[in-house]
Amino acid sequence: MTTAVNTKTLTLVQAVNDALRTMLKERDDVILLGEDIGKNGGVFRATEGLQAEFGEDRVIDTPLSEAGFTGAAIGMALNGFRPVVEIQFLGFIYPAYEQIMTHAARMRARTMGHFTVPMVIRAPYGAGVRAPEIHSDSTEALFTHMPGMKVICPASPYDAKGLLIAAIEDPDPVLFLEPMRSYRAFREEVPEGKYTVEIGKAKKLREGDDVTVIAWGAMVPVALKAAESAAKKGIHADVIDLRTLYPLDKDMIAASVQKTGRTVIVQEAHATGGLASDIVALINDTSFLYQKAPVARVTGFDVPVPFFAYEDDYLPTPARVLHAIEKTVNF
Amino acid sequence: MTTAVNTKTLTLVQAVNDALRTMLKERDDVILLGEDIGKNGGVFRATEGLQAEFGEDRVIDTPLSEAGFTGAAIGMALNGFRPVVEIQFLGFIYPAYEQIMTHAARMRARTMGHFTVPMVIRAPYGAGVRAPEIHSDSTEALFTHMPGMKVICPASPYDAKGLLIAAIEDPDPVLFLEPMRSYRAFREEVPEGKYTVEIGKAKKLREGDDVTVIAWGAMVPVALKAAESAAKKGIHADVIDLRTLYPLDKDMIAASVQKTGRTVIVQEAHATGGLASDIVALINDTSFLYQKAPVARVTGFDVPVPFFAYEDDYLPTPARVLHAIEKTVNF
Amino acid sequence: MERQFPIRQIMDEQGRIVEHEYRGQITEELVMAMYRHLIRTRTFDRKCVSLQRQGRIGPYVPFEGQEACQVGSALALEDEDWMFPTYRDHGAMMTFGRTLTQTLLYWKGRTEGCIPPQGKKIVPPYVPIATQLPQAAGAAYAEKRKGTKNAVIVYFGDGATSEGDFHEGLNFASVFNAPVVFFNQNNQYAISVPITRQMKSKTIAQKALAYDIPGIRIDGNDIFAVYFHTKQALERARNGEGPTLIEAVTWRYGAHTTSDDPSKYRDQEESKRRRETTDPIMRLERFMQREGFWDENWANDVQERVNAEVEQAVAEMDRYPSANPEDMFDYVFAEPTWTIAEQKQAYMEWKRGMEG
Amino acid sequence: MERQFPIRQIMDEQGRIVEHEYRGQITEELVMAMYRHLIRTRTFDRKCVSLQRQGRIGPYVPFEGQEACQVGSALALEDEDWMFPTYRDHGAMMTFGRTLTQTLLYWKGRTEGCIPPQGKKIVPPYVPIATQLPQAAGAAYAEKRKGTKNAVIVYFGDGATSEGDFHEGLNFASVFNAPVVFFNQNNQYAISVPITRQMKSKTIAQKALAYDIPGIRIDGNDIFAVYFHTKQALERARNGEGPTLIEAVTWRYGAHTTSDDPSKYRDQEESKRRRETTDPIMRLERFMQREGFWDENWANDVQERVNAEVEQAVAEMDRYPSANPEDMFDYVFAEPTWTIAEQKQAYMEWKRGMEG
Ligand SMILES: Cc1ncc(C[n+]2csc(CCOP(=O)(O)OP(=O)(O)O)c2C)c(N)n1
Ligand SMILES: Cc1ncc(C[n+]2csc(CCOP(=O)(O)OP(=O)(O)O)c2C)c(N)n1
Ligand SMILES: [Mg+2]
Ligand SMILES: [Mg+2]
Repeated sequence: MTTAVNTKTLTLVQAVNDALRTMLKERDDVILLGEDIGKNGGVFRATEGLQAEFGEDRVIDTPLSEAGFTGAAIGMALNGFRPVVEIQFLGFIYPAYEQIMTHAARMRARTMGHFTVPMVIRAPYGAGVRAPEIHSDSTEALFTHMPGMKVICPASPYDAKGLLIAAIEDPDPVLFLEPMRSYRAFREEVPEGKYTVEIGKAKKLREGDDVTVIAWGAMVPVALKAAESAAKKGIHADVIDLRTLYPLDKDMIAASVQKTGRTVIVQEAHATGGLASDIVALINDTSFLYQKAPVARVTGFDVPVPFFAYEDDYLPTPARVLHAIEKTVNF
Repeated sequence: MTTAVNTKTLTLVQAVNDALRTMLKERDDVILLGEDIGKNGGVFRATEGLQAEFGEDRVIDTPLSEAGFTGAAIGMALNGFRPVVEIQFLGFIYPAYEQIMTHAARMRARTMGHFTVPMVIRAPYGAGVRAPEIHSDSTEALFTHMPGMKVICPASPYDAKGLLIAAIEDPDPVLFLEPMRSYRAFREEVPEGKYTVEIGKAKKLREGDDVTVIAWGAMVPVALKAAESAAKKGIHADVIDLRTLYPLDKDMIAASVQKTGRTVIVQEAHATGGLASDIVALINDTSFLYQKAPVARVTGFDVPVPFFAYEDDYLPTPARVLHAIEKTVNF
Repeated sequence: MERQFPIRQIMDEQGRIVEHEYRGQITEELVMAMYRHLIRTRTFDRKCVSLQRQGRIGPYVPFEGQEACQVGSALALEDEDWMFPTYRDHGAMMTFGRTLTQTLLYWKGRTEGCIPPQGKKIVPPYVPIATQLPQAAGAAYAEKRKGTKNAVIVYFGDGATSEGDFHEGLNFASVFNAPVVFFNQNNQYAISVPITRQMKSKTIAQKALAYDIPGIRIDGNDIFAVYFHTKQALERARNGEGPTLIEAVTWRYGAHTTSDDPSKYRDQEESKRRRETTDPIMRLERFMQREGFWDENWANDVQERVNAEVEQAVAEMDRYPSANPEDMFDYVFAEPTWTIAEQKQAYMEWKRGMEG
Repeated sequence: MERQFPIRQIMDEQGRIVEHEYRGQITEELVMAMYRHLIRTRTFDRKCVSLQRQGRIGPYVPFEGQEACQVGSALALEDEDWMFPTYRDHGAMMTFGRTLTQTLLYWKGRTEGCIPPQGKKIVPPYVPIATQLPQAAGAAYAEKRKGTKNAVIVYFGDGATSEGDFHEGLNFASVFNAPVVFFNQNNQYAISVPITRQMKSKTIAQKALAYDIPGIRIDGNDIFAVYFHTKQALERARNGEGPTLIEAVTWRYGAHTTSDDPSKYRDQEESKRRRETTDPIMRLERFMQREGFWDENWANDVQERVNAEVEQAVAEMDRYPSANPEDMFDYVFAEPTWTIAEQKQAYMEWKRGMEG
C-alpha cells in the first residue's frame, strides 16, 4: 500500500492506544484517568506504555470509584482539561450514571455555554469473548437517550483512531464504546499521527440495491458476513456501519432505505428499548412511503446478557441476520 | 354512584397512599423505605400517616443514600420481605442505577429462580409543576431497556391503587412511576380495600376509528384533550392509556392500529431513545400492512428537561397533539 | 469522638472573643464587611420567601440561620478560587459575587440564573445531593496540575454525607492531595430527617479520619470561627497540604423549602429558642457592641442600602425579557445536532403559526 | 492510626500462640477442620488455574494466599447465617457449603454455578465491586426484623473501599444496627493498583470510625486470628450490638485473574518471599508441629481425599449436560413476558430449523 502518509498495521485496541498517544503528544490538556490504566496499561492494554511515556500526572491510576473519578474528570473538564476516562467494562459504568446523566451531559445547557464538559468516556463493551458474567453489557441506548451526550462506536481500527481523536477534540462529552470482541479480531492500515473521522457520519461498507443492513460495533462483521452470504444467493445489500450512535446519520440511512425499501438492523443489545427501535422510528419518519417490507431487527433478547456458555445463543449471528435478510426481501 | 364495594373519592396521590396502607395491613412482609417517608409522610404526602399507623419498623426513614437503601431493600427482598422503596423524584434515581440494573433486575435470572427480588420502586416523575431544576425527568426508557424489570405508570387514581397493589404482589421487581403532575389534578372513585389491576394491560379510554392515540402517565390527559378537540372536528380517536410500559400491551396496540391505520404517540420524554420508538417498532412488527400513514410522535425534545420557565414549551400540549392527529389523518 | 472533635468557637454566644490569638486579625473593616453581608443575605432571603408567597418566583430554598456559615466561608475565599454550591448556598454565592438578579432568575425557573458573572468561578448550584464533591475534587486537582495557588470550596449538608459521592469525593481529594475545602453545613436536618437517623456517628468531622485528612468541627453560627478556620483550610490547600473537612454546626430556622412544612417533623419552638440565643447576626452585633464597633446609624444605613439593592434586583427580575424557548435548544451542544435543530425548527414554526 | 489499629495476631509467623486467652478454644477438632479446609481450598484453586490453562474453564480468579481469610471466616459462621461473597471468595463459599462442582460450573460460564445447595444462604458472587455491601446490610436488617439470631458476612477487597456502596452499606448497617460483619480482605492490590494509591489512610479498619462502629485489623494469614475475631464480631451481631468492620491483611500470590499478568505492576519476588515467610498453611502446619497435632499420615490422607474430591468434581463438570439456551429465557421473570416468550419461541424454532 502506498499512500501520502505513513501507516501502521494495527488492531482496534492498538489504534485506540495510538489515538491516545497522538493526543497526549498533541495537547497538554489531555489527561487520562481510570482503573489500572497506568502501570498496567489497562486490562486490555489500551493504554499500554502511555504512563511510562507521559508520566503519572497525565495517565492516572484512580481509586476504584467510577462515580468518583468520572465526577473528578467532570471537574477537570470544567477547569480547562480534556479528560479521557476509561471505564474498565461498560457493565461497570452504572455507578457513574448520575454523574454522566445529570452533570456531564447537562452542564452546557444549564449554563448556556458558560461551563462545558469536553470529556471522553471510553468503555469496552459487549459479549463474545468468554468474559466472566456481568462483563458483557451493550447498553448504548441508555446513553443515546441522554440529551447532551454524543455516543460513538467504531468497528474498525481506522475509524477507532480517527473517531477517538475527533471525540477528544469535540467540545462536548462523548461516550466512546469499544467493541472488545473486535479489539484484536483483525488489523488494518492506520495512518500515523493525527487525523479525524467526522462524528455523526456513518460509513457504507458495501453497496447493494436489495436491502439495507445497518449495524455498529461488534455487529458490523456479523452484518458483513451475512451480506456476503446473501450476495451469493443473489441478494445485494447496502451495509451501513453507523459509527456514531448519537446523532445518527439520518441522511445515509434514509437514502439507502429509500433506495432499497427494505431494512435489517443488527443490534447486540436487548430488543426492547434498543437503538434499533430508534432507527425504525427514523425510517418511519423519513421513508414511510418507500418501505416495501417491515424493518427487521436482529437483536439480543430481552434477557440479561447471559453467562458465556449461552452467549453464542444470545448474540446475533450471520446466520440469523441472513435469515432476516431473506425474510425481508421475500416479504 | 352505587356499587357493590364501598368507594372513596381520591386523588392519585391519595390512591397511592391507600394502596400502601392496604398492603401494609394485608401483608406483614411489606416494608416501606425512603427519604422523608416516615414522620414527614413523604414530600408529596404519599406516605402520610403510615408511620404513625404501622410504626417505625415498617415505614422507615432512611439515610440520604439512594444506592444504599435500594441495595438494602434488595437484601431485604432476598431475605423474605417485600420492600417498597420511594425515590423522592425520578431524577434522583440515577445513583441507584447500578443496584437496580445489575442486581434487582438480574438476580432471578442469575440464580435460575433461586433468589428473587420482589420489590417495588416508586418514583414521582415528570415536569409541569414548576419544580426546581433537575426534578422533572421522565426517563422511563432507561428502565424498559433493562431486562428483568417491569415498569408501570398509572394515569388515574383507580389504576394507581390497583396497579400498585399488583406491583407489590408481583414476584419480580417493578418500577412504579407516578405522574406528579397528576397527583392532585383530579379525583376518582376508588374502591376501598384490596383490588388489583392487571400488569401488562393497557386501557382504552375512548373509541374511534380514525386514528390511534397512545399515551401514558401525565400525557394521558393531554392526549384525551386533543382527542376531544379532534372529535369536534369529526376525527374520532381510539385513545389508549398504556398503564404498563414494560411489557407493552401488544394486543391492544396492534388491534387498534390495525383498525385505524394511523397512530399518534404522546411521550413526555426526549424523542431519541424514548418508549415511543419502541411502540413504532412494535407497530412495524405487528401492523406494517395496515399503516396508512407514518406513526407520529409528539414528544419532549432531545434536550435536558429545562428550567420551569420553559417547561410549557418542552411538554407536549393538546394543541401539539391535535396538530399531529390532523397531519396523520390527512397524510 | 465528640471529645476528639469539639465544636470550636472564636466568639461565644455573648459575642465575647474566646480565642484570643485571632484578636489582631479581627479588624473593623472585616467586621463591617461581615455585618453588611449578613444583613444583605438575610434581607434577600426573606425577600425571596415573600416573593415566593406572592407567586412571583417558584419554590424557594431559604437559608435563614445559616448566614454565618455562608458569608464567613465565602469571605475567606480569594477572587480566583472556585465555589461549588448547593441549592441552599445562594448566601455564599452572592457574597462571592453572584448578582442578586441571577439568584432571583434561578428561582424563577430561568437558565440565566446559572450563569455567574464573567470570570467568577461559581459553578451552578447542585441539586442532586453530594454530586458536587467529586467534581470539586477534580477541579481542585486541575488547579494543582496548573500549578496555581487557587483553591476550591465545596458546600454540602449533613444529609449529603450519606451519599456515595461524599465518600468518593473525599477519597479522591485525599489520594491526590487536591486543594479543596469540604465545607459541611450541618443544619441537623435533611428535610425531615434528623442527623441522628442519618448517621450513628456523633460528628461529621470524624469522617475525615477515614481519609487521613484533617477534620474540624466549628460553631457555624460564629462567623469568626467560620471565617478563620475556612481561611486556614484554604491556606493549607494553597500550600499543597491537601483537603480539609469542615463541619460547621448550624440550624435553619425555617422550612427546608417553601414547599415544606417543618412543623410536621420538628418542634419549631427549637428554632425560636435558637434564634433568641445563638443567632449569627445577633451574635456579631453583640460583639460589635461589646467592642465598640457598633454604630446605630451605620447599621441603619447598611440595612437601607441592602433594601434598595434587593428592591432593585427584584425590579430587574420583573423587567427581565421573558423566557426564550429557543434557549432550550441552543446550548445542549456547541453545535446543535440535527435532531435538536429539526425539533427546534419544527417547534418554533408551529409556535409562530399558533401565535400568528 | 496505624498505632490505633495494630495488626492483631493470635498465632505468629512461627506458629506460636501469642494471645494465650484463646488456647482453650483451639481444639484439635477445630485445628484439623481448618487444616483440611485450607488444603481443600488451595488444592481446588490450583486445579482451577490449571483447568483454565487447558481451556476447560473460562477466565478464573485465583485466591491462593488468602485461604486463611476465607476458610477462617467461613468456619466462624453458623449454618443459618448469610454469605455475600465476591468473585474471589469461592474458598469461603466452598467452606460454607457450596459444592466444588457448582464453583467449576460458575467458571465455566454456567448459570447453575450461581445456585447454592438447598437451604444455604450463599448469594451468588458479586462482580460489580462493593455492590454487595448495602444488600448485605439489608439482608441483615431483615434478620433483625425477623427476630432471629442469624448474622450476615459480606466479603470485599481493599479496592472496594473506594466505592460509594462501601460507604452507603456501612452507614446503613450502622444506623440500623444490622447484624452484619464487613469482612475486608486487604490483599493490598486492586488488580494493579496498590492500596497506597487507593487511599491515603494507612488502614482500612480506621474507616469504621466514620460510622461509629468497631473496626479491627487482623493478620489475615493467621487463621486463628481470622476465625476468633470473626466469631466475636458475629457474636456481637447476634447479640444486637450491630456491625463490625474487619480488615484482614493478606496477599494474593498469583495474578488478579488468569487474564492478568502481575509482573507488569509488581515484583513477584515479594510473593515468593511472603510464601516462604507468612504462608497461611505453612503457619498452621508449624503450629500443629509445635503443639504435637501434626501427623504426617493424616496430612497425606487429607491431601489424598481432597485430590479425589476435586477430581470427582471435575469429572462431574465434564459430564454435566451441556448448556441449555432455553434457560436464558426462562428465569428472567417468574412468568415470561410476551417479549421474552416470543423471542424464545422464534429463536428456538429457528435453531431447531438450523440443526434439523
Ligand atoms: C440524590 C438526591 N436525592 C434526594 C434529593 C431530594 N432532596 C433535596 S434536599 C434533600 C435533603 C438534603 O439535606 P442536607 O444534605 O442536610 O442539606 P440541607 O437541605 O439541609 O441544606 C433531599 C433529600 C436530591 N436533591 N438529590
Ligand atoms: C464497579 C466495578 N468496577 C470495576 C470492576 C473491574 N474490577 C474487577 S476486580 C477489580 C479490583 C478489585 O480489587 P479489590 O476490591 O481489592 O479486590 P481483589 O480483586 O483484590 O480481591 C476491578 C477494578 C468491577 N468488577 N466492578
Ligand atoms: Mg441539612
Ligand atoms: Mg485487593
